[in-house]
Amino acid sequence: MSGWSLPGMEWAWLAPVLCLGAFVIITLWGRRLPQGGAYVAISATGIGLLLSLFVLRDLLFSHPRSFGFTWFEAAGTRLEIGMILDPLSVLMLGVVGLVALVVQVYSLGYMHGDPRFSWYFAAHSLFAAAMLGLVLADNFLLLYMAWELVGLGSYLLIGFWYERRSAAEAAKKAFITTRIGDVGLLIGILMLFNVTGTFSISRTLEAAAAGDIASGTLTAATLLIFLGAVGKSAQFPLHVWLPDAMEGPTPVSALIHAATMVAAGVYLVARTFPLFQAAPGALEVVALIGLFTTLLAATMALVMTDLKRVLAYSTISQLGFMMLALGSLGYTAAVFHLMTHAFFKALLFLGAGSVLHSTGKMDIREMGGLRRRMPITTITFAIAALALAGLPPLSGFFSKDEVLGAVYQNQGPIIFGLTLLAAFLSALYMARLLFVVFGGKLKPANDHIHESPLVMTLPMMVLGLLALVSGLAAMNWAGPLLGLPAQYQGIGSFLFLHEAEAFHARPALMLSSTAIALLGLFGGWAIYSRGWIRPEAISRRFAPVHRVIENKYYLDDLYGGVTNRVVLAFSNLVALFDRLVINDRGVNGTAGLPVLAGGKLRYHLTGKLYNYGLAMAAGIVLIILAAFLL
Amino acid sequence: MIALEHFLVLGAALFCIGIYGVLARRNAVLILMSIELMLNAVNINLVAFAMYLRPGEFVGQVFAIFVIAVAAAEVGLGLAIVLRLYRNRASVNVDEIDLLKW
Amino acid sequence: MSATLVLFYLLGAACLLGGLGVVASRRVIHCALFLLLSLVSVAGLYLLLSADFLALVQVLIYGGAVTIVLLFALMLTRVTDLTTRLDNPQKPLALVAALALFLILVATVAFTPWGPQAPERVELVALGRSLFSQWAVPFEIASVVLLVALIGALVIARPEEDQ
Amino acid sequence: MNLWLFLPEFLVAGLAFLILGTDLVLPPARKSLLAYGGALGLGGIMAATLTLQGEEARLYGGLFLVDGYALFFKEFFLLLGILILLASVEFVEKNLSHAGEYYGLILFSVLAMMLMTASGELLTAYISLELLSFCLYILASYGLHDPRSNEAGVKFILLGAFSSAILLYGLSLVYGLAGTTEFVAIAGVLGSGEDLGPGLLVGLVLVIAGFGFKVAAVPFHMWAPDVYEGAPLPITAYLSVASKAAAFALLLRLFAVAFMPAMDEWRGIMAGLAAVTMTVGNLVAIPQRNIKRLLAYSSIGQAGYLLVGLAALSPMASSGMVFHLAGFAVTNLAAFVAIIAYYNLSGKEDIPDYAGLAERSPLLATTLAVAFFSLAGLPFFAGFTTKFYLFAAAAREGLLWLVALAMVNSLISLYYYLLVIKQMYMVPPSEPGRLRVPGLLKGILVLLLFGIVIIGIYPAPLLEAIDGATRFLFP
Amino acid sequence: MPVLTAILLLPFLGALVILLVPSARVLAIKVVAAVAASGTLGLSLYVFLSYDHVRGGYQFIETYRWLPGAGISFHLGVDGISVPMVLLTGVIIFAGVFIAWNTALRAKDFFVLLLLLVTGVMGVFISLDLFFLFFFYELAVLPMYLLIGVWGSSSDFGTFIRTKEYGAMKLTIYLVAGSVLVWVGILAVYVAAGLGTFDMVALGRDALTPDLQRLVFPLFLVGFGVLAGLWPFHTWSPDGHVAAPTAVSMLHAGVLMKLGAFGIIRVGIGLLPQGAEAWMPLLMVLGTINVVYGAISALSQRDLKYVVGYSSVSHMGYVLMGFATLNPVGMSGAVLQMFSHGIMTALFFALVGFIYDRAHTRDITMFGGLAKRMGTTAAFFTVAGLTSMGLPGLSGFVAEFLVFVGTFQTYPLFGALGIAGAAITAIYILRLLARVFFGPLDPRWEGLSDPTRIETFASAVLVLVLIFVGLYPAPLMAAINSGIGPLLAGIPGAG
Repeated sequence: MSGWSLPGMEWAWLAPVLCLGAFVIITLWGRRLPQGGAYVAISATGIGLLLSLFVLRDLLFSHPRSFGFTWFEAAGTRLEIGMILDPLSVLMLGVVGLVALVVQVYSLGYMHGDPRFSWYFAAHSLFAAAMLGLVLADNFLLLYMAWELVGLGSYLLIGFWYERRSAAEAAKKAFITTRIGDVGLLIGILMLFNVTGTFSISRTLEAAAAGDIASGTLTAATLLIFLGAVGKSAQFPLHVWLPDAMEGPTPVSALIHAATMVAAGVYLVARTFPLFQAAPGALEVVALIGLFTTLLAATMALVMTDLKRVLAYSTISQLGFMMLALGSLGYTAAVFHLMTHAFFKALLFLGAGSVLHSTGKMDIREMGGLRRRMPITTITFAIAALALAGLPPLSGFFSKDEVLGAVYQNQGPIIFGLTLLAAFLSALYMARLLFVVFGGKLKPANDHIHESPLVMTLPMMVLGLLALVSGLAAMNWAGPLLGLPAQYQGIGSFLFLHEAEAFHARPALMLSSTAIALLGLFGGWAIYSRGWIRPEAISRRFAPVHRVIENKYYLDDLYGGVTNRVVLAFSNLVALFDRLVINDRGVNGTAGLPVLAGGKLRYHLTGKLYNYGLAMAAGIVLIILAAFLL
Repeated sequence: MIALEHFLVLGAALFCIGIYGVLARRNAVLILMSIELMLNAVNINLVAFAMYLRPGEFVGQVFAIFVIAVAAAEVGLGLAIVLRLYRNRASVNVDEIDLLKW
Repeated sequence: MSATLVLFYLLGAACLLGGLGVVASRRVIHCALFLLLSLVSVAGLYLLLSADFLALVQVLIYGGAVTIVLLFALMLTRVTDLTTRLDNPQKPLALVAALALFLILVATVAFTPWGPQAPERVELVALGRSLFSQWAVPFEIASVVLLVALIGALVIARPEEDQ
Repeated sequence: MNLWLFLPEFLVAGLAFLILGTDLVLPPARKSLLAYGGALGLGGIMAATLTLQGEEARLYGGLFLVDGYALFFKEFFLLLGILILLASVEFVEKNLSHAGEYYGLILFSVLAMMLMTASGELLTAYISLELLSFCLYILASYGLHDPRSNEAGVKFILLGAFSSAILLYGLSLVYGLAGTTEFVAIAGVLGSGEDLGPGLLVGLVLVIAGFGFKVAAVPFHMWAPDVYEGAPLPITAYLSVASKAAAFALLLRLFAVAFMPAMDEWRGIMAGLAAVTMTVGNLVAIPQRNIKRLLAYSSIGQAGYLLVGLAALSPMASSGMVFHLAGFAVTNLAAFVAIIAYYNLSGKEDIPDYAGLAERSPLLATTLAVAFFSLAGLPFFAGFTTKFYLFAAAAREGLLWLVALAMVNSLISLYYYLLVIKQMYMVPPSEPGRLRVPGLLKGILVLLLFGIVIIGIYPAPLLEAIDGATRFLFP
Repeated sequence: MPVLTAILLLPFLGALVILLVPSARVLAIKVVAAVAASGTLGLSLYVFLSYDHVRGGYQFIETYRWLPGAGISFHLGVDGISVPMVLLTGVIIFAGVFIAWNTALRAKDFFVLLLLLVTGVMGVFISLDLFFLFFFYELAVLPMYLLIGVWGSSSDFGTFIRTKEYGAMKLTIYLVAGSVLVWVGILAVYVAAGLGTFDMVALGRDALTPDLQRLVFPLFLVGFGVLAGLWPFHTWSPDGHVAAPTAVSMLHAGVLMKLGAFGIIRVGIGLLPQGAEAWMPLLMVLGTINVVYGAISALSQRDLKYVVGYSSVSHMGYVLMGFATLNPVGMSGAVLQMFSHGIMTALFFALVGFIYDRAHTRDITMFGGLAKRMGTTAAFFTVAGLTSMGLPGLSGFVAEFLVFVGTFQTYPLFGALGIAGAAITAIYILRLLARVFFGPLDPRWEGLSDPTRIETFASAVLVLVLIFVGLYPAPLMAAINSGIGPLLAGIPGAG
């Protein structure tokens, strides 16, 4: 059987295509399939995940490869579609496949009985396909296409319960807001294409590294691409859509708004990282936006009372963290944090979903003591929360430590201090959630609740395990332990094949980060569990600040005001201009001229015969005079 | 000897008098008379040209004969129509017939 | 000044006077008479132009038939009473137009090179002969014209039998 | 001399006399037989006229011409005569007395038009023109008890005589300068390079003014709307189609043969006249309420287009003129026959009365719509093709600006045509019930519709015939 | 086999046959219309599939004598640009006939006029003689007046009233006004070339001197531009589309507006390449205004159809921008956009028609949650909307992307504005979806239902085309490429 071998990298394209196939099948025949075709989706994702493991194996024992083919040709310009298989994409492939699969299984329970159960899985498959395509793309064209389709998938999933006005509005808001970023992305891509004449990312990166692109153009294009990332990764100022997107079913939030879609922005920056390195000033912008976002979102996460919204702001904050890392040259750190974050944040959302599923409530003030009725949820949620807080040896600890390290190394003390503050805040809000939701006494209204079914808890346990151990991949002994070739030690050396990056154990940094995490957790325990400091008292003391934060810094209101007042008013103005000036004056006016002229001119026929005669005589005289004079 | 121009100027004058009559009168019969003046002016022209310009040719005179014939017929027919008008409206003033206008 | 010239001026003056009378007189009967004067003077001018036959035709048709028909019409339409206004309101404009045209025509006559002038008598016989040979077609047509006018006058002016 | 060459004219005159004679013995109820007989006779004459095909002769020293041009128009006028006779029958029965004379006069007018196209000399042309005018004066006043018809007659004959006097004065000047009245000879003098002074220009202007009256060119057009509105309907149709065509046929020969060498003198005048004519005609048509009056103004506009051809006089332009004339005649006749049919059924002729016609009589509505689209120059119909050809010819002679203006005018005309179509198709009828159009008119309508479409999409045979005819103008 | 003549005659013969069927036999009339439409689709597919894009140039050429004296011949042929247009027309009339299946009022007249319209449209795309191009161009306008005026619908929003008669009149007058310029331009070319022919192939691209080309080109640009919805001559388009009955709106926005664009490319750029070069900056500015202005105007409309109408104005802007690039990528994108927009907007109008037929209003503010009762409509509408937003996987993306690529090569700033226009498109489309289909179902729309099987079938055809072209544009692009190449050969500056 020499012709038969395990599928390798050349089969990677199958993963997105399978999911797309699942989408088509379920859309067309989903209602007639058993279980609404959910198993079609799950098996497609499962096979995809399996495939990504084979691809990973292939990659580990060979070297990165890329594939491309011509999609079509437009008058001499070839539009190629290409796929790259390097550590970054394969890692993302695995993460996306895994989370998608887990969430789909979870959804079997969560979405059970929904009238559009089948459509849910169809949209899910579409999204997974787009996301898998996105991470595989070695080509701006394909990347942009997948990028947009990801947006579509998220639109469909956020707006899944479209009967709710709020869901419909949230879906719209998400799509439009990210679309603003996409405008930048597309412009950036086309600017680069104009210079390089190719959509291939690798070749563009080479050109940028070789200095073939004028620095002004490069910076502009890079920042425009970053705008796309800002939109997708919900960075300030385009972060407003993410909290609203919680209107979608909770597993969707876990998939899209924790693990995959929002990470796409970070992925994009990582993928095009050489551009950012080559473009003067680009990294600074990335870092500043990341830092600002992470602080901004962390404060909001602290005051929100809706469980999912807290998680949403926390996501924004963590994404800001990743951006900050990228801006600080912490490429490995960012990608690593992306991965661990995907696991624990998905888990958090699934936990929140589990809570919601049984209590039917989202307001954390109405919860409390849930640990008594939902032990599995509580434990997994706690693991994830602590991982996020950065408690060793959970996954978040390692990745966050990497980020802090990168910032420490490459940024000034002020930024580093602020980063630490953000880390503290994240520990604090996670502690708040933990203690308010699961700690304390069970409210009587919640007396009836019970643990979610196995189909939901099992995925949570899987993710819990990953949240627990995935951080260890950073350790330099992780590679050898798994029996990988010698050049692979920790994840850093995997991601940076050529200039192997070892895990930097910086004891001081590790200690201080642990201390910060503990401080945050302790603060949370003190405030929300013990009540030593009453949160109400704090908010009363800082009432104006609290009000500002509670109102999301009024940014949503500002944007809403701008779109509703300014944009709509402007559009009304244009429409009015169209009707009154162009149509009524220009069109009807011009058309009215002959009508008017005819209406006046008709009276030259007075009905009096001698007038007619006079006109003839005068006509003759005038013609003769004119003929003589001209 | 009388120059050709004499006749032509006379014709022009008579023609313009006729035109004035057509334009200034309101009685249909008088308008017809003025038209006769114009036709006579034309005839003066025709006959003068015939005599002065191309010896041996007399198209002008022939033409004038036909014009006279037509003019006479025109008067007859015109008067018939005017009479019909008078019978219908009891007036031959052209400024009173303006049912048709605009 | 030759006698013919004097004659021309006399006839011309009568002709124009008659014309002016037609267009300016305040009584329709006078107008008709002025028309007669003018037409007869034109016949005289034809004689000056040695178009004898034409002069005859002119006197017969115009002096006889046309004027009488016109007088009949005037009487039939009872517009002979003195009170009726004969001119219409655009008289001044009519005057301007007629004068302008007159000036143009006079200028035209004056500035046009009319070629060699060699007045010559037209033989009546030749005229008559050509009228029935060379001009047979127009002659035939003219007869149809007269017939049509006759039919038309009959149809239009004849009172209805049934009334 | 070959009297055979006069065959068509003799036959038509004979037919006219026959009808007038038969009228005397026919009981009043049977007068329609005269029309049928006349139409039949004209049909026979059409066939007989064909025997003259290929003949070419200049009789009486060129004052009567037998050539392809005359032949084409003779057939054309005979055909128009047939159609008008047939279209008149019902109308005459219902509205007019003296039917026999009516049909006779129409035949005489056909004779006059035939003579006009055949005349190659000023006097013959003039006398034929007068014959036509006399017939039309009478026919326009044929509504003996209708004050409007009466008024139309008075205005028509007084202004018509006035314009003939002007024309005659112009002709006298031309004669004085050229010393001849024969077209070719005139052209010889004009082309000899001799300085003819201002006399030529004034003469030409007066001639143009005289003909301008006949074709209703602004500012000599003012009789037309009044007379069109006042005259009996079939006569309005006849005026707008036949008499205009005849005047243009004569005008074309006169200018192409006699005045061609002096083209520089009159070309600008023609162009200016064309511009003013089409603009005024189409603008004033917009506010009209009476459909006859509307068509009168639209005909004025059409005359403007035809004058474009005259201003651009070239072999192609003259073909274009005749072509457009033919297309226009068929189209306008179709419109008028439909209007006559509707008038016969309803006694109405105001545009608002056409509301809902599409429901009450699809045939009439379709005919009117098709005719109007054709008049506006929309494709598939005669108007598009003929206009395109005419204007292409004009553009070739450097008159693109005039063509552009003509196109703008077509656009304006489309507006008022659409207003009528809107009445017919979009406004509900004020009276219920379907209208039954008599078979004869139905037949004519279908025939004309067919003609409009054929000229629109397969004009080659007609245009070849026309090219054959106009070739004689440019030997 | 004279395929092109057959394509031209089939709908026409269909119209003739329908004329002979008594008007009471509605089903027979519809069957004839359906057969004619299907045949047209079949033939256009045949032409599309058997067009040899490797060889390129004009194919399926037929020439018949018509008026040799005037230099007019009945000369038919298709190249890579007209082939997609023919296919587009085939697809849309096919869908249109089925969508108009329920026409009750004077169905006979309706289908006769509809098929006549198709004859005109097809004629423009396949004529190689200027006379016939113009002939069919106007023929396509002619039935519109009646179709809109009789079968259309008026808009009445209290302060804003547009009757169907107004819409019909405006549309007709406007389009004919545009054709006046075209006519003058055609005659100018005819005269200035001095070849005595109207044959576009014979005239070639060097018939006029560069100076004359620059002089005449604006006539074609504006003349045809009017039909393409060129700003500021666009207002007929929303008003006309809104007033028209569904199937007519489909054909009109779907195909008729493309006639204008096609005219610019075939006559304007084809005959006067150097004139085009001089005027293209202006077209770029106007095209960009079209895009942005149309999108912004669409944002504030209350009438569903007006949204789609202004969206057409906006999308035709991309076509114009693509032309204005005068480079291969942009031009091919523009041609593809013509196709894509044709299908998309037809679908839009069909869907709006479904809603209007059932709800008897198009006021967006009255709707809400229709997806609950009209799931298929909502799904199709979403597909159309996404196409309009330029979502990958649907044809609009490919086309607009190419236009952007082309524009960035020549006028980067306008390219950026164009992309911003696409973002505004997203706003109005998503607002519309949220308003009309999503949210709680208004109880007064409880009784609504999804379209009938026939209607669903017809619109599904359009959806499939959108997706197919979006995923696999290569066959279409192959044809377009072969058409664009020779076109740009006449322009020295074009890459």
